[in-house]
Amino acid sequence: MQVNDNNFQPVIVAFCCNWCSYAGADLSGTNRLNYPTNVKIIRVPCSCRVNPMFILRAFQKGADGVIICGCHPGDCHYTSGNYYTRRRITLLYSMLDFLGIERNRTRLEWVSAAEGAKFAATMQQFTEDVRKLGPNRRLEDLRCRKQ
Amino acid sequence: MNKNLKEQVLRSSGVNVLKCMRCGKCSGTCPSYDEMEYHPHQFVYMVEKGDIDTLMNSNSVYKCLTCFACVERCPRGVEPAKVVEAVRLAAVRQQGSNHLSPVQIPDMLDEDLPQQAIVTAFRKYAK
Amino acid sequence: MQRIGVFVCHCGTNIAATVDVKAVAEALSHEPGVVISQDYQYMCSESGQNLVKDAIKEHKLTGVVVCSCSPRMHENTFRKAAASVGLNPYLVEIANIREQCSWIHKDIATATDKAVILGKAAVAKVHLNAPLTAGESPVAKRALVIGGGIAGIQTALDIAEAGFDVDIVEKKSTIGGKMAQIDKTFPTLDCAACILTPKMVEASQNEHITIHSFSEVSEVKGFVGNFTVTIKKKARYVDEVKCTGCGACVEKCPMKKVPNEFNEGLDNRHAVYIPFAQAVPKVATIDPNYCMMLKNGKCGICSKVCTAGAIDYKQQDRFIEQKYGAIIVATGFNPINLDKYDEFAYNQCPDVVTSLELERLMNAAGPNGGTLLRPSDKTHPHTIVFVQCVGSRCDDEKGKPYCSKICCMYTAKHAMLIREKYPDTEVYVFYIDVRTPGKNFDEFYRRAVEQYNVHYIKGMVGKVTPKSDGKIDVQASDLLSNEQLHINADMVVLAAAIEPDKTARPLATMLTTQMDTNDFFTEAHPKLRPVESATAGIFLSGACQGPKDIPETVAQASAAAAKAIGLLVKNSITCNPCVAHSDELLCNGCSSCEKVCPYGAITYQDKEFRMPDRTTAIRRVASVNPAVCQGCGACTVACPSGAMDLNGFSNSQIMAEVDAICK
Amino acid sequence: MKTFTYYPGCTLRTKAKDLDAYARSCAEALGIALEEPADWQCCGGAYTTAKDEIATKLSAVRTLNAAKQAGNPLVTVCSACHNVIKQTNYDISRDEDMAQKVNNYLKLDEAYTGETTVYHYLEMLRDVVGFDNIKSKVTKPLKGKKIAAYYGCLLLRPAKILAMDNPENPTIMEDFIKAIGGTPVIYAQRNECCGGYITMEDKAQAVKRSSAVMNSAADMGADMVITACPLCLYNLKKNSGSQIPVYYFTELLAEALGLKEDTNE
Repeated sequence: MQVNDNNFQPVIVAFCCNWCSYAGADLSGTNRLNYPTNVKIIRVPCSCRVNPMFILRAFQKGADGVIICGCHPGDCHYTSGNYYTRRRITLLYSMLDFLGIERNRTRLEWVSAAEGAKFAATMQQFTEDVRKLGPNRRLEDLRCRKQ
Repeated sequence: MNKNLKEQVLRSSGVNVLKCMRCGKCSGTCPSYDEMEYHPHQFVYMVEKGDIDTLMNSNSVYKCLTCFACVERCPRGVEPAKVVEAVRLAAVRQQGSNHLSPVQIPDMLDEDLPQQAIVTAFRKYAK
Repeated sequence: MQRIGVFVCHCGTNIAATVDVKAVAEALSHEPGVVISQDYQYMCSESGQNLVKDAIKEHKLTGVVVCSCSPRMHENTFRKAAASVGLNPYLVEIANIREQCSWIHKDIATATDKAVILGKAAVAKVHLNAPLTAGESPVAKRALVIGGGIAGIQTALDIAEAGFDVDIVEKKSTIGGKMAQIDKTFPTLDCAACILTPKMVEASQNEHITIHSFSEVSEVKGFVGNFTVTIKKKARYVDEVKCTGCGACVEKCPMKKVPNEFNEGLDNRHAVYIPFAQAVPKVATIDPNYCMMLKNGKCGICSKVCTAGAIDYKQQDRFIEQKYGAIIVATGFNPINLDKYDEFAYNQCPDVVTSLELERLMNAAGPNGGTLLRPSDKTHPHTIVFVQCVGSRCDDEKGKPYCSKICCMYTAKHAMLIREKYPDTEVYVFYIDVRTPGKNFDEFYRRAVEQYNVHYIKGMVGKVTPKSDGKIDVQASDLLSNEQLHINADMVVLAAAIEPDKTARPLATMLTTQMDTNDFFTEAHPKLRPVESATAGIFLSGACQGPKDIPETVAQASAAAAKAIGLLVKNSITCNPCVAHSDELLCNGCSSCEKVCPYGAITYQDKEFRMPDRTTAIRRVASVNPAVCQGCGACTVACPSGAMDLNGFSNSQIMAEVDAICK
Repeated sequence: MKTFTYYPGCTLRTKAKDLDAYARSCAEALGIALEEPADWQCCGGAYTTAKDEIATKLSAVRTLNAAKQAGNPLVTVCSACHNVIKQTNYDISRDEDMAQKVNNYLKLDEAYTGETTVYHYLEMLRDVVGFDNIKSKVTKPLKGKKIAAYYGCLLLRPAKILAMDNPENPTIMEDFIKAIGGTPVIYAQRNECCGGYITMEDKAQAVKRSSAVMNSAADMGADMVITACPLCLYNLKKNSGSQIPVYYFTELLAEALGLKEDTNE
């Protein structure tokens, strides 16, 4: 695959919890804080709704990076959801290592509803980091391969 | 307004003059206030306006003691002393604009004057 | 076959300026199942909604995608519109192309591409949406007000007025809060106690109001309409019922050297105390940190002099549990600690005081009986300097980034009162800006200048230094005359920034409500829902939401009460239908979901199943109580067999969105 | 015995020899080994805050790197050297651009990026030796002496970087005075500038500043003033016109520890 660093536009999926991070993303919009168009947000009620399966699915379908954003520890709208997320993603990191996907393509960040600036900065940084990693080696479901 | 000079001062000082809320606490705390024609808050404001030449040509740039009282007490983290330093450097870096020359030194010496004073004065007044 | 309608909003130019809305509508019209794709200037307006409604009827739509602003803004609007023409509201999805697209991007081409992808994701999701019906859950007809200052008192009175029971939880031994400490109120200069204490009495006598003073909220469970709260009634070592508030114990208590917090530490109280004469409840409290009986068992005088037999050295903290339909937070504010502002010598010089301390010094019930004397030598001050914005409007680690809002007005009040009472006193006010928006506020400030000749100086004090002769040197800049001043003052008054009470942060965690970076509670919408938190059933009253003066606090307190009453009058409320559900055929009874559920919404039951061979078998399966489930989805990920799924955010829906974005 | 790399600085070699001599003899008595790097250069006397000044920052980095190579923390006595070196160390550890430029100049075997811990002699006394420990070793306490500590500007500011004490209400020198048996005098101007190098440019201003400091100390009844900076000492003695004696803090420490005569021999 030809990699051109300057023109490579990574596909980035962001899962944002409804109460903090999605509101934080809205706030960065309200404040007109720019971040790259590469980031597309999927709203989930809580970061703990993000099944590691969704992340693998994204990598399978061509995502170059996946970022999960939730409330800060202790501030979860559902009291403890983000703690589950933290443990699950930590385990997922090892699995991604095992699969040969750079763990830097997955990130977990805490963004509160008040942190519009942090949201934009995080997305900018993450996009830049993924851009540096180059296109992801696409996971493929061999069952779907046409003979 | 001298745009290039302004940019140079901003870059060299690393200060964001737009953070100033014009409270004047820097000037309220400055020990050199009475010796200065332009006071710390005016340095910040005039750099924002781009009026750098006036400051460079004023003796005020040599009156700052770099005691950092304004930096410490500024409620907005503006660091006026760094602005003064950048303007002073812009002044002394001009050709032939050294404010202090080695030939003046012997007259200034007394038996107790520490070397430190001479070294520091050269740092501040000459390039 | 799905019949989906797509509606792309221009939002005036908010979206249309950076996203080619026509191109988005055109691109989405080719998506599978889409039968109509339109754009319109303001989709949320009545005519915009009619456009959606008519399309639903005309095209017999089975799903609707609105590409517009954040779903946090108008999801409900479009769901209601759909419901009004018979489409299940949960068949509507929003693609957020304003906050998360047009407002943050500049390039039209890439922003349009992104808007199309977001639209495609929403279309892919809506294909899998199922009609949902919301259940109902009962509302407990009782409200809890946390904090007993003027905000809490006003909210409680208003709710009680509507006929509902209200409990006030106050951490101090009396209600009244900061207002009880204040001498006079601006801009009318009427006495704070004269207008507050009748309200305190009214609250204590109202049959619907229960006051838990010297108490704290220690646990909150449940959800809107159905909160279960544990209140800790701290041991005050006095039986509240028996105590008559006669004060005999206070008079005889030998431990007299306890800093009096009601007077901001400017004088002392006894180890057993009633904070002030009009305290409600008027009940004594023993301070265990100073009481010699509690510390080493030597004394017991109060118990001997109490004719009511109310003293109880063995009293323990008690916990009571109560159900509430609504909770109103009214935790208030405090002035910030000035330890980081030693250039103003607050910690070095007793004659440098905060404005709240000055209130006590000038208060008739204060340490000097209302005569303004210097704390150091009890002499009359003849020159007083006020410093504004101490810790407010700061952009450093020491202070607060916001304007504390009340200081300009109370300083004008203080200056005026001093000049009125002591015309021989010179008063200087150093200000950065004088901010006096409010009814009769600027007129009030002008009176301080024009009628009372208070010296307002634009500039800031740089350094305050106590001198050996007891005077205080105030070094400051005068920006208008361009000079540095030295004022030889007798007293300096610092307008310290105000911050939310320290109990607010742990409380927000208990209530699962949001706070901003300054620990003020965040309202559900900054303009349109100012007294509700984003968590249903939790309302905000007073300065816990942001700096406020008394009139504003009272207005907000009543507004919060109105919102709470609106909830309490309902017999039941509609639940969120986006809850978890378990596929019993897939469930293997492992209990993983039960363990992660923060609400205890999942229970296991033995159920009889018909097997393919027509025999029956008993299997242990999970079931979700939809009235208790809050829809976080933790269980869906924990479930190893894929039996657990979440309505509205199902596995297949989210995967469809992922696919659409990654395509 | 704990070892520190010791940077005396230019003035301690010439006009402030006693500041240096007392510092060395006291350290020895307190169980601290001071190792002077083989060849050091003057720190420049003042830290240039400008981001586009690199050459003026190099000598401080050389000193810091010498300490890094020796594996020791770095200690200085002179307030000015301390201020320059600590600010340089702070900036090089945070400003990548500066670190890169400085290292491009110096071409060290291994890039220097702020690894060394920098102490002022007073900080070393407080945090490593301990004031209680000093108190126990004092043989000639300065009983009844009302001593005014003069911090000036260089020891405390910028507080975020020097991180030595509360810049508006410091206690380190007062605690030191208590440890050697004296009575500290708190006065307004103790953390305001003495005029510093302005004595070269505008004598009148230096006179005004240093008089303000000494008058403020006198107002609070000081018998003597102590400082850690040769230039402060010069201004306070020469320019203030005050009769109150000014000493280096190390001199009083040596006196209290009973080392003064030995040092002078």
